[in-house]
Amino acid sequence: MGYEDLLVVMLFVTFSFVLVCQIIRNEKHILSFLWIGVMIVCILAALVVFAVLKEGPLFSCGQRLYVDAFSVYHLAILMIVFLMSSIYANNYFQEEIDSGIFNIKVARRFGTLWFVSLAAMMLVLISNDLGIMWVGMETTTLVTAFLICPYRKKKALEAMWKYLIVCSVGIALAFMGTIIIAASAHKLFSSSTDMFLWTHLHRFGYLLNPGLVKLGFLFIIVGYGTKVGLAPMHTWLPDAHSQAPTPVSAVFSGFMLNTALYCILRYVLLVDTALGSTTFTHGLLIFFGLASILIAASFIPYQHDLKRVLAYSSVEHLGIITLGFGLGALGAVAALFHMFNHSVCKTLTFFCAGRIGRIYKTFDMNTIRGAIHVSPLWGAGLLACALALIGVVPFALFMSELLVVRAAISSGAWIPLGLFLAGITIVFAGVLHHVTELVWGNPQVQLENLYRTSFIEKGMIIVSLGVLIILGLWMPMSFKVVLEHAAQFMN
Amino acid sequence: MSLLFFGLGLLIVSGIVSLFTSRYHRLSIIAGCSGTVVGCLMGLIPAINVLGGKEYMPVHFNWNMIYGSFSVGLDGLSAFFLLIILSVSLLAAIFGSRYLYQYVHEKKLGVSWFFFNILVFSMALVVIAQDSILFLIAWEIMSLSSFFLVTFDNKKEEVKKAGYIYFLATHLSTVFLLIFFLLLDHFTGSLQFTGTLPHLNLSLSNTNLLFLFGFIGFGIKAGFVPFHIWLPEAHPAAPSNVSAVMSGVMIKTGIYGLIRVLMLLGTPMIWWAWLIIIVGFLSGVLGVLFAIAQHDLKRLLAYHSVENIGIILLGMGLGLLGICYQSSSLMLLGFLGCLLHILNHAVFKSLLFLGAGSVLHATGVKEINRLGGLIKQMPITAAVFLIGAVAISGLPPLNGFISEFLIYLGAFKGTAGQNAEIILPALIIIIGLTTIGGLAALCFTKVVGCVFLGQSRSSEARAASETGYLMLLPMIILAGGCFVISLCSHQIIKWVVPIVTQITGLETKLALDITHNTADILSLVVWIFACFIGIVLVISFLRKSLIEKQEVDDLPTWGCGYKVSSPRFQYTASSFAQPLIKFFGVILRKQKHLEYQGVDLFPKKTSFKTHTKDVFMSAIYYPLFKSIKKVLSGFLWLQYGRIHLYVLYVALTIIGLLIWYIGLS
Amino acid sequence: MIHWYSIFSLVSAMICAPFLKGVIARTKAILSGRMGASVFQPYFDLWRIFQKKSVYSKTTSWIFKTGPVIYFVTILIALFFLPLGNLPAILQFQGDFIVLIYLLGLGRFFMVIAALDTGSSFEGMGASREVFFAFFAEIILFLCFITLSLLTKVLSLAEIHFILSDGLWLNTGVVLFLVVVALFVVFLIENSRIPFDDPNTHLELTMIHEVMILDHSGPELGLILYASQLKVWIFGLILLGIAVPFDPQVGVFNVVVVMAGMILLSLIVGVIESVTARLKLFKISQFLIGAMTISMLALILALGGR
Amino acid sequence: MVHLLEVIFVLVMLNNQMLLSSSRLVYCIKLVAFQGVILSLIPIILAHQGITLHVLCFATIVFVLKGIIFPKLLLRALRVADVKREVEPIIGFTSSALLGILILGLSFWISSKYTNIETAINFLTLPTALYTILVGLFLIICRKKALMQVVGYLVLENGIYIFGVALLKEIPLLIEIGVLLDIFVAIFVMGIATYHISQEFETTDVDQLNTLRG
Repeated sequence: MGYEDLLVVMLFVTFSFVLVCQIIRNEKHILSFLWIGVMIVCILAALVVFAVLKEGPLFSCGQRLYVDAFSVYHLAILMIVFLMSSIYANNYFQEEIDSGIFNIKVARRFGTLWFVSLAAMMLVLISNDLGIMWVGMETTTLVTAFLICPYRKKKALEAMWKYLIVCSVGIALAFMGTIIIAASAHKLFSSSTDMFLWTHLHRFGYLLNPGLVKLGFLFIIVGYGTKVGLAPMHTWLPDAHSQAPTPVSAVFSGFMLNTALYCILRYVLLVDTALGSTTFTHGLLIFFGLASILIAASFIPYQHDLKRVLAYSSVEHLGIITLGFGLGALGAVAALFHMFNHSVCKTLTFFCAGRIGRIYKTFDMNTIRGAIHVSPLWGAGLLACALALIGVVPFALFMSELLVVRAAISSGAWIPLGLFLAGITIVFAGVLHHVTELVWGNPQVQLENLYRTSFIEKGMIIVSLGVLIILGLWMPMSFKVVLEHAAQFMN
Repeated sequence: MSLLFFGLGLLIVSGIVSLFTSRYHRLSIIAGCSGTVVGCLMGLIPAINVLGGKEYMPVHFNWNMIYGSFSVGLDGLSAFFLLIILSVSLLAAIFGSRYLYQYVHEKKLGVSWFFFNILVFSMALVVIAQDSILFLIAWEIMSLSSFFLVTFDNKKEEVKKAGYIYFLATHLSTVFLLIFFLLLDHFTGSLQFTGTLPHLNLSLSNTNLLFLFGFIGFGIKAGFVPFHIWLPEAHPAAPSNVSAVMSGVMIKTGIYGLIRVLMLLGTPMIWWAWLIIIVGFLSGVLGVLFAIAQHDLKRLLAYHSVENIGIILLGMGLGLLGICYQSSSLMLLGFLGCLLHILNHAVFKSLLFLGAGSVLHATGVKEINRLGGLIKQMPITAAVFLIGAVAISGLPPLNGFISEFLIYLGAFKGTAGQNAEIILPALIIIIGLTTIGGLAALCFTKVVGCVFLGQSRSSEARAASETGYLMLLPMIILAGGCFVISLCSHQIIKWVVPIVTQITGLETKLALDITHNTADILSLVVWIFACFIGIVLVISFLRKSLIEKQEVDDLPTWGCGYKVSSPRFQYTASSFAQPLIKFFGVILRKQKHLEYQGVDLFPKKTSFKTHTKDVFMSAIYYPLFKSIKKVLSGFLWLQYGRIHLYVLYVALTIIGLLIWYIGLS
Repeated sequence: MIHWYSIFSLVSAMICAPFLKGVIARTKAILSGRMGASVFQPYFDLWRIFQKKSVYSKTTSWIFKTGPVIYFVTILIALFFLPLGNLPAILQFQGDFIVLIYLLGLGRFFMVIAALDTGSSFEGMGASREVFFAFFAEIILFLCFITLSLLTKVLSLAEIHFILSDGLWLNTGVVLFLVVVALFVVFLIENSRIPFDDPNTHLELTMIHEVMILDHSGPELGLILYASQLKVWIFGLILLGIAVPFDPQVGVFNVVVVMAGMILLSLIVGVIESVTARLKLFKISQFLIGAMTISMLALILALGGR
Repeated sequence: MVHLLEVIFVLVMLNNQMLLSSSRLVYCIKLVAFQGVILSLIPIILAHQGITLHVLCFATIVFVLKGIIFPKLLLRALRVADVKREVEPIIGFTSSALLGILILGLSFWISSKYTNIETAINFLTLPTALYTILVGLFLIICRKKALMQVVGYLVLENGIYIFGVALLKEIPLLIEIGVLLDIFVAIFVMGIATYHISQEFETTDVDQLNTLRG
């Protein structure tokens, strides 16, 4: 069997794990199965990644599935984030298990949704058919909706409802866009199937009807943009992130947003080839990117809930990435690099925040004080991650933001540059203030870390921070090559 | 050169070792401290070699950074700063090994040693980095490590605040520098930081733009007025050995950067010189004025750093004037004064901070008004602190005077010279220096008088005792330095001149002539100092012998008829400074807090205290930040919690885009 | 360069300085219709005080004892820079007056901390005022020297004195006059004379310099008194060097002129002291600001003149 | 058979208008059901090369889902969740009807601008689709009831559906089924969510869900 089949196998295996979840009888075992299963999928995905990097793009299922450097880059990030989250989830639900909320029924549902959402995101990444891609996106929305509230809580329900409605509306608009784009090609292909195949559209991009393509892209960027959390469609994001269980928020911030962005970028390429110029798409990308950065900047200083802060910072970072893609070739490299850094870092941040929240029994930043004295590991971790998030040397995010600035300068985009710097400076001030407030100081109440930290978790934190630091100071040739391969795609 | 790298490597390694052994206090202290000491010593050798005239090839490591390269070099300027950095850090480390020990039970000292070593390492890297990106990284690491050192005692609220302000300020400086470097790269296509550019492709406006960015970026770090507000917050918060390094050395990296910028941009505009002189004047005068108004010893010293940065800037401005008007003597004297004062300030300011540290260590009090009479319990500390005080007031026969004298000389040459344009700036420089000198003397008479002399004003001060030799030794060395630099100044400038020529591009021959001329003058000055010290010794000997003839009886101070004198009769620091503060009331907004419960049969307890806010903080920065927050808070209604609105945003966005698109086509 | 033979001027200064004090005292006495002590009284006083034994407060430390010595020595060294008539200074180089002013500053520094060493509120008060007013005096001095260096294009006190010929007076008389006025104010304040300060009273709350030395006694007091007499001499010389244009040809005559000038100066001081009263304390700073404006004016005129 | 298509489009528009102005939930749901039914006719009408099997089963699927199952689901949710069956508008019925006319005008204006879209079928397609979409959005925005928002979502989907079938005569079956499946799940999930909400908040008035702010 060739690499092509790997794609199918990967999907199939992931789905099959859903069934496995149904037969396990113990919630703890389900939790541990989560990361074992994800580990297995990881291995398959790794094979795919290497295959693509070695032999170039792969097709499968009669061209319905397609992976190239760009998509495997995303795939890799997806797997990393999911693996980390699964490992973390293993310990995180201890408390609920003990208190019996997280019973076998909930656990099964959780496992099912977990694997389905993984599969759906994979489907989005590897599908060549724009329709299927849309189906995948919608599926992630519906599935993750329940991940937000595994057990019924008022606020969680509220968040879930908002998430459900806003995102469904957005995704619906995205489908509108998909149809229009497909329609723009309906002179070219006899069979309607081909109209939806990205590769076909890309090959004959220059023949597409520009008017339709532009119109379609408007719907696409608003539609999928809702899922990315681009302002002003970001409104669901802070609610969902703050209410979801921490592993889920980690997956949300860490990758689900990027998946949506991935879809937009696929279309960006089509539109650019159709119009023969990048001004239209890049203009929109820059606009939405900046909007997100500034909105996030103006909200962060006023947050009281730790996880909300992180959510808004996700809005900001996705904005930065979008902006980067809007800034041309160098920007694309920067954006991809930033995407990786942000996913890893944000996932970690959510982990630390989650555990600290557990210790203090709240995420309210007015009550959390002196976290580093209560739990040195998680406190220090939170501090480090926050510093990384606001772009402090020696973490890699500084480097990628530097690259964005460089791209802005080299493309002479002075006004975006100014707004961008203003935005990230305000975010810097805000986040730094919040974090120093809660990490340092005197813990009023006497608390101790109830749930032990497994060695895997410690390792996870140290290793991933280490990776971020190393990438900040030193760029391995191989990684650089991968980045440039992936960035090739954008032009 | 490799010696330097080994030294730096050792710093890192020992830091890490001390971090991981922090469970065993003594071990981690020994590891950290000894590592720093040895590492600094190793690093000092090449620096001294370079100053001695040895040349090193720049080293380029095959280290793959994104668009950056790991290339370092050691030219005269770098070596000069390296010398200062390493030697001061070394002494501070020795001091710290004893000083930090008081925290041994509530803190993990390994952490602070780790960051201390990182700080030293990064400062060294900053001055030897040749690639902009590398420089930026080193710069940020420096800020980060010092940030963690400042927040060493992070359970205290004010320390948290200080750390926050400090890191915010330093990050802003980084943002400016980032733009500076990337613009430089954009305009000239080179990320090379040292040396001069081929700026034929650099238009006038671009040069000015670059200069402004560089000036602000480095100015924030160096603490120019009005960017100085972080110093008085951060220095008091940090442990004393750290504040010594930060104030004595770290802020100088800002000056280093500024000098590099000037070298990069080639021939300066005249308005640069003017800007630098005026900022220098303001920093100097306002710095010392604010210092006088402080009651907190370390805060006061922090403001004095601002003042000395001002003096350094005045020298630099003079030198720039010289370059602008091709007056070689001004160039030389200006930059000589500038560089020499950098060295001097490093010496006496770290001395003073260490002194303050040992006072703090002995008494646990930073309030000047609650100290006093310490000269009896801590004679050596008092003596060295006095030396530092005389030096920083720029009084003969100590090193502070020498550098100021050079700048004076240059400025007077300017006034006496032919060129009419120079006279006005030269005047500003002279008047600035005079004002600063007078006020500094005033301030330090206050400090010495109220901290070490008279009677103890509090039980803590009464209980104090002399600190251990590990803390005294560095201070004694530094105090010796004050004398040595002053008495060998005519030699030292000969070593500094090559750096000046490197900065100004003055041809060596001319430079040497002026140097000889200056050296002769300095040798006369030194001769005077020698006489002075000699005669003082002789006369005090005579006095002693005169006294010995007749017996001496000691009584309480003549209280003009009051029989019982208590420490509370003494003049306090605030009352000592009161006339001046009143005189400069415009800038020094003194606030009085009087708690007066009134009088019935017997007067009740009444308390009165004053403190002086930093007018920049209260008049510029707070309102600014407030208004920004106000603007931002205007957006909050967006996220009002109503899903209808959220969907409405989506709908409006798409409709808006559709209509925009119609407008497009 | 160093002119050893000018040691003479140093010696003469050390001999004649107390005499001036005597002259001032005598003038005041006569003007107030008394006989007054002999003009040589100060010598006897000094001798007496040096014989006396010292009393040290328990509060004080070695600073208290060293302060006067350093004060005295700074004054002594300052004399090195002063030419006497056309006798060059012992030691002259570019910017020597900077060293001179800063030496005086050093002396003041130690006097002040010596005063603070006693821990007495009186001395503290005096010290505070001393530094405050000295701050102005220094600025005025520097302004004057800038003006002079502008006019004469030389940077050493002695050279300035030599170049200031009657010719220069004829050209820029106004400027020089203003400078002289400013310097005279400095002369008064630095030597703590009326109308700024009164050297004869100790225990008034408005005293400045004199109250600082309240606790000093014996040899220390002697040193201080002697130093302040020398200080009168120093500022007198500076003043005269500018006010009286010598011509460098005739040697001995100059010296005589200077001596005469000094005596005249002390007569003037005596007269002033007996006809004016001391200023209110807060008036002093205004007065000093006035002097500063005068020197500023001189500077501006000089700038315009070139 | 173009005129027939036009008839259908006009029906849809009227249907939307009634949705805007009707006050009872059950009635709204029925209206949506009716809309689904007429929409299921479009592919048959548009089938040029004869009515193939593909077209037929596609039409039936649409009919079954949009016409029967979704309404059933909604009604069931209504039964379990809601006691009060009023729509509870934020903007009153008459005014929303007026707004509906405005929206109609807007959508005609916009689509008149997009001339470069050669809608081979009919000049009414684009306006209708756009109008339906906007009405859907309007319903979501201006109705308090959770279920009403679901209805709005359905209308929105219908609009897109019109657009799809009218624009590219046949959408690949796989995609269409996927899409319908997704919508099905969506309705399902939303139904469940409504149920939970009604249990927790004792109402399905989503205006009460406003605790998460800032």
